[in-house]
Amino acid sequence: MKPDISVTFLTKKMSSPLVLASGVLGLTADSMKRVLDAGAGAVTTKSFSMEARKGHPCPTILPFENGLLNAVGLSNPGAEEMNKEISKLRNLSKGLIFASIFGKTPEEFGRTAALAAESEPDLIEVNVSCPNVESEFGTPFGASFRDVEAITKIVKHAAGAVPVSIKLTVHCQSLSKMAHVCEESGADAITAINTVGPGMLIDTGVMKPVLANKVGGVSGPAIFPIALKAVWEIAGTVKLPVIATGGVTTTDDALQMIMAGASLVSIGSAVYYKDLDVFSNINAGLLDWMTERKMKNLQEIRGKAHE
Amino acid sequence: MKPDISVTFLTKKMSSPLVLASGVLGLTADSMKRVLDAGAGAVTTKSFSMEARKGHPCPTILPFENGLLNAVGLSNPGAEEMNKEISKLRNLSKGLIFASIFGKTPEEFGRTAALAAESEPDLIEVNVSCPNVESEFGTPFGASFRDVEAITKIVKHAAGAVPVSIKLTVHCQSLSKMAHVCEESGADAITAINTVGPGMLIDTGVMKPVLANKVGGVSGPAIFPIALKAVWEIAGTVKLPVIATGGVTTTDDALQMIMAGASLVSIGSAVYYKDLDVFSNINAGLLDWMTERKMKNLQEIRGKAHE
Amino acid sequence: MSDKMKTYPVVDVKTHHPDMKSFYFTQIEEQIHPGQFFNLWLPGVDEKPFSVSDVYQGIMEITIKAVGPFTRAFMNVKRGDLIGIRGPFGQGFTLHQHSLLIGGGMGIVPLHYLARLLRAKGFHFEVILGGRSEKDIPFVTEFSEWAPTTFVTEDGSIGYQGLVTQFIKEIIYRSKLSHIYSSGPEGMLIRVMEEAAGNGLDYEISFERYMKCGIGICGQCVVDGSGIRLCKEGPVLNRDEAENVTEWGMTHRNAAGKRENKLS
Amino acid sequence: MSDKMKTYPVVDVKTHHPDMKSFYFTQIEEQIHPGQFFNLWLPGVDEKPFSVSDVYQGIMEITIKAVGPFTRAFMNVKRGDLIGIRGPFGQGFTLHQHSLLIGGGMGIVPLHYLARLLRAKGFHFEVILGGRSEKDIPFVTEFSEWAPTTFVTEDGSIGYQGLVTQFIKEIIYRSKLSHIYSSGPEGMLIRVMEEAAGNGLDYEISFERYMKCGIGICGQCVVDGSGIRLCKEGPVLNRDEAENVTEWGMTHRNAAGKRENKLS
Ligand SMILES: Cc1cc2nc3c(=O)[nH]c(=O)nc-3n(C[C@H](O)[C@H](O)[C@H](O)COP(=O)(O)OP(=O)(O)OC[C@H]3O[C@@H](n4cnc5c(N)ncnc54)[C@H](O)[C@@H]3O)c2cc1C
Ligand SMILES: Cc1cc2nc3c(=O)[nH]c(=O)nc-3n(C[C@H](O)[C@H](O)[C@H](O)COP(=O)(O)OP(=O)(O)OC[C@H]3O[C@@H](n4cnc5c(N)ncnc54)[C@H](O)[C@@H]3O)c2cc1C
Ligand SMILES: Cc1cc2nc3c(=O)[nH]c(=O)nc-3n(C[C@H](O)[C@H](O)[C@H](O)COP(=O)(O)O)c2cc1C
Ligand SMILES: Cc1cc2nc3c(=O)[nH]c(=O)nc-3n(C[C@H](O)[C@H](O)[C@H](O)COP(=O)(O)O)c2cc1C
Ligand code: FES
Ligand code: FES
Repeated sequence: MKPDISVTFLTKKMSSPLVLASGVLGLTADSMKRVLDAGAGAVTTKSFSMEARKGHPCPTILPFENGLLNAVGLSNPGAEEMNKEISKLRNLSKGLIFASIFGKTPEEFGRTAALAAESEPDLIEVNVSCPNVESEFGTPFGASFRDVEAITKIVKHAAGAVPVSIKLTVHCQSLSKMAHVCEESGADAITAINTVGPGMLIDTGVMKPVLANKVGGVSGPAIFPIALKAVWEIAGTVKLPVIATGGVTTTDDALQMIMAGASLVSIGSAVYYKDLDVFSNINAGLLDWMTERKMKNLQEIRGKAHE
Repeated sequence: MKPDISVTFLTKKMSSPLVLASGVLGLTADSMKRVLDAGAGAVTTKSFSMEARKGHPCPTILPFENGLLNAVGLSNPGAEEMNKEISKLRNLSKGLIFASIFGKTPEEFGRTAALAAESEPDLIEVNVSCPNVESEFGTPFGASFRDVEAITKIVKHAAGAVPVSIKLTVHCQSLSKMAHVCEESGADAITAINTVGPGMLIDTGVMKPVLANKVGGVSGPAIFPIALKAVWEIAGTVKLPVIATGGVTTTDDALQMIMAGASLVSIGSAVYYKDLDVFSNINAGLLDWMTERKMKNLQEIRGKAHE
Repeated sequence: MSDKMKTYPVVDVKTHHPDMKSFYFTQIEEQIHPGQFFNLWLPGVDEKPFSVSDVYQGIMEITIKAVGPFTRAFMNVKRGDLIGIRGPFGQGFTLHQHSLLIGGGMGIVPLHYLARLLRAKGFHFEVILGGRSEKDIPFVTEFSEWAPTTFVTEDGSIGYQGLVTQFIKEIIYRSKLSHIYSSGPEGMLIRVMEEAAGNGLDYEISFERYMKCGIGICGQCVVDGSGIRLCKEGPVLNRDEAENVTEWGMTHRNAAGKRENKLS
Repeated sequence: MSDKMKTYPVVDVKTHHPDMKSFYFTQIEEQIHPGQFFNLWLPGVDEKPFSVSDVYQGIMEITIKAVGPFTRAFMNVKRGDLIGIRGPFGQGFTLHQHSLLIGGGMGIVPLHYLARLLRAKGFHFEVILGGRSEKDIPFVTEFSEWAPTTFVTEDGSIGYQGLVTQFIKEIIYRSKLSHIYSSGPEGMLIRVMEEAAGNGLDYEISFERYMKCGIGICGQCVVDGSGIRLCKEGPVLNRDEAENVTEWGMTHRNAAGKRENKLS
């Protein structure tokens, strides 16, 4: 029998466990369709808020030796516009659509979730962990058990039938405790992780930080082991499905995430490192790997590294 | 006039701002002499405790795509043995010697510091931030303002005339607040940062975490922007000299650290990436850079990225 | 020069007029294709995309017109100043025989470097350049020297008075040209596409959209239809690629990624 | 194979006797020098250093003797089991004409692969191998076939009864040998160094110290005197390097890095 990389996430079937991570090419229906056509099983929209946001001046995204540093500043066209893109995409593709949202207060998270739910995405992903807006909003909500609890409850309520995933950062006191908080507050899934740091790069010519925002989150291969550990810890703690995100660029990375317990594997920065082929290449790589080992589905290896 | 890379750290002159970071080749007088001969201005011993520790089984140190993952488990031959090495090294070289210590309780930090002070190192570096002993000792002390305060005070008292640097981790609620705590508790310097994460790597063949300890700290190029941001934040907050550590492998990295406000630049993982030549190469690189720009000393660029 | 940020000294500045200047950089290691662009960082200000206007004897030229805060600030850049440069980004023009270069305003910039390379190959080409008035047209002297060039301005200050698109068909037939290169205001580009399609000609056109990352991940520069990224698959598109885009002349996205109606 | 961890299947196992086995691995891309070593990870157990005992027709052989928890656990490894392999690490032997290979116990392992390469070059060499008894000497048949080989055992179960060092001088003079390779218990190595020095001969000797990282950073394998790392500058040292070490036969460091007196 031929191996099968399709997976069931919550109640829905996906052709691949690969997901486009939020913030990468997730702005328009047509560009998200392109990613689904390239082999992703689901796409996550860029995180959006009630109102449009311009974000920070450039440079906002910079490659460094082993990863990307970004301080986009959550620029987005606002919920209304994004809902249109989601509805448009729904008609263009069978792939799953995850709507990523954020807000300035728990209440705003709720209102944005309610708006997002109108376009009936397959999942609302709640970005409580973006480090790029710290100076504006204080420490990310994702660092506080209490805030995450409040946001999860309010969003769950607002989202109605749409399932909700909370996107966590490693920059909290205890990821396993945070995962428990999410589970107990009613989350349907957990996404981990967001960018790490924040970090900085200085140009030694002009002796200034290079990002307009000075500091930005680190993503890409540099953070892979940190993301893997986070996924392993969360999957070992709660029963919720985990959407693993952070530094995945190869089939082996994706396998490691699944063995750590990931249900889905989300890919952002690798679009820079490997371009859109990353999705079809990892899909093919997973199939080859399973064929060699006579495996039928990914369920056989999920969480194996815990044994 | 020829540029000069020598620096004065606290009261002492160093031929180079480069320091060997704790945990890399810092076990014996002869190997530390080799590093000083290779161009470092100071060496930091491997962190030691009152009693010898075997550390974790192997693998304890693993290269991944863009950094190292380690869970050595603070293996060390104990304070008595390390004091002998420090005294021996004092007779072999003019370079500065930093003694890195740790303990299981604030009191033990104090006792180890008192012991370490007997060998009259040029600095006692207090490792409050090693992530590798978490499961044994709970969350690293470096995450708690109160613990860091207690340890700093007790070590300062025990160290007598020997100046004290507190080695911080980014995994605390606020690095700037932590730096304040150190300053107010009497620290003479701050070292930042220790490894990041922890992280994990899984072998997809046997489907198991590769480190015997399962999780380990991430160092090397992967963490450079995170370390740079930490140094910039600390140097922008307190007046204490900062020993910058994390992912430095090139002259440009060292310059970025100094522009972020570092007094000294500490190098660990680069010994793997560039071997011991890293010290003389960066020394030469700094001289070239200063010559091109007609600069006389590193004081001219220290902290420039804050302007 | 690479995707990573690095600053380079401006080795020279040439003032076309107070609102249009060329800036020169050395240390160019890579091959740069005409039509590719760089992100230029003015430290402390912002980072914006600019085409390469020339590469000659190891010196790269960037030509900028002051139209807003960033480009106005750039007019104060002097020799020796350090500018952050990332790139080259995107896909440029490919070189063809018997071509017509159609440029409008600052869109003329990438065609200048293209013309240098076509000329070096000994290829035959002709040029139509347009702008509001003479001072909006860069490189008048060079183009005039290098190829048969038709100038068209709205105020008639140089060449014909009118719009460039009025002259395309005539020149194509007269000179038996078979390939079109174009760059300029989108209104003009749409007319060029129509002309080319009407005459069954292949073309390569450089388009502009708001750009941020330059490396194909922020999604800021994607266009409706095919969802391609202008910073990565563009800015130069060939006929197939350009025809798959549905938003030309209608919408573009601002810095927030919000669709705005396009008036140009 | 590289510094990074990767697991490889054991393609075959050869049992010398229940406490000494050879394990075979394929997928060897790199050139491996005799005397270099690999770190072998037995998942869930530990990771320890082992010399390469042979590389032949693309298959790498590792030969292990059960002496403690790890090596005893390794005796249960079967064909198809996955073993983590990192390396090759360190500096190996260089190839010389007219050499004498002096091996004791499991130190014979790297000399086996060395002998294969010397033979392939057509170089002349002779061998002295020692051990407690015949079963402690691996590769008896191969060495006997490949070169004039003198066996010396403490119990006389094969060859002469005695210590290998008693035979060095005689063989060197008889066969006009000019280069010594050696590997074995440190007591033996010290005697070899003395003999070589006394006869003005160059040598390359493989030493052992407790190792962890294999990549020159943990400091576990440094030796007093020059402070060199045996995993990086060693395990094979030449005469200059070996003579700069002051701790031979006296101390070594345990897993905590604590100096212990050496009794071997
Ligand atoms: C591929 C490409 C090549 C270009 N080449 C040149 C060139 O060689 N010479 C030249 O003078 N100009 C060129 N431009 C246009 C140049 O990027 C804009 O003029 C500049 O960004 C304006 O910034 P501002 O702050 O001065 O003006 P603003 O007031 O901010 O904007 C003025 C105009 O520029 C557009 N613009 C602003 N920011 C961007 C951005 N980040 N990306 C794209 N468009 C933007 C706006 O939409 C508006 O139409 C090019 C643009 C692109 C996309
Ligand atoms: C460069 C090098 C090459 C070697 N090649 C071979 C070989 O080809 N075949 C073979 O059978 N053995 C070889 N050894 C020795 C082998 O590494 C040890 O026998 C093994 O580590 C013992 O582990 P254990 O748990 O079975 O025994 P233990 O009871 O832990 O120790 C038994 C002996 O092995 C030594 N040892 C233990 N751990 C290590 C370590 N991490 N590094 C170095 N020595 C250690 C101890 O000091 C002691 O002398 C080599 C060692 C080195 C350093
Ligand atoms: C340019 C960029 C923009 C991002 N924007 C968002 C965002 O809007 N919302 C969000 O939840 N995560 C955002 N992220 C984080 C990613 O979704 C992802 O969690 C992180 O980058 C780690 O995955 P990666 O290494 O595969 O990129 C962004 C990342 C990058 C690189
Ligand atoms: C193998 C290894 C062992 C380490 N051991 C210690 C230690 O004992 N004490 C300590 O304070 N830091 C230890 N560190 C952390 C380093 O001193 C340094 O803070 C960190 O690795 C970041 O710097 P780098 O990227 O230059 O290695 C160790 C790091 C490595 C890689
Ligand atoms: S500018 Fe970011 S994708 Fe094109
Ligand atoms: S084994 Fe780590 S330095 Fe040699």
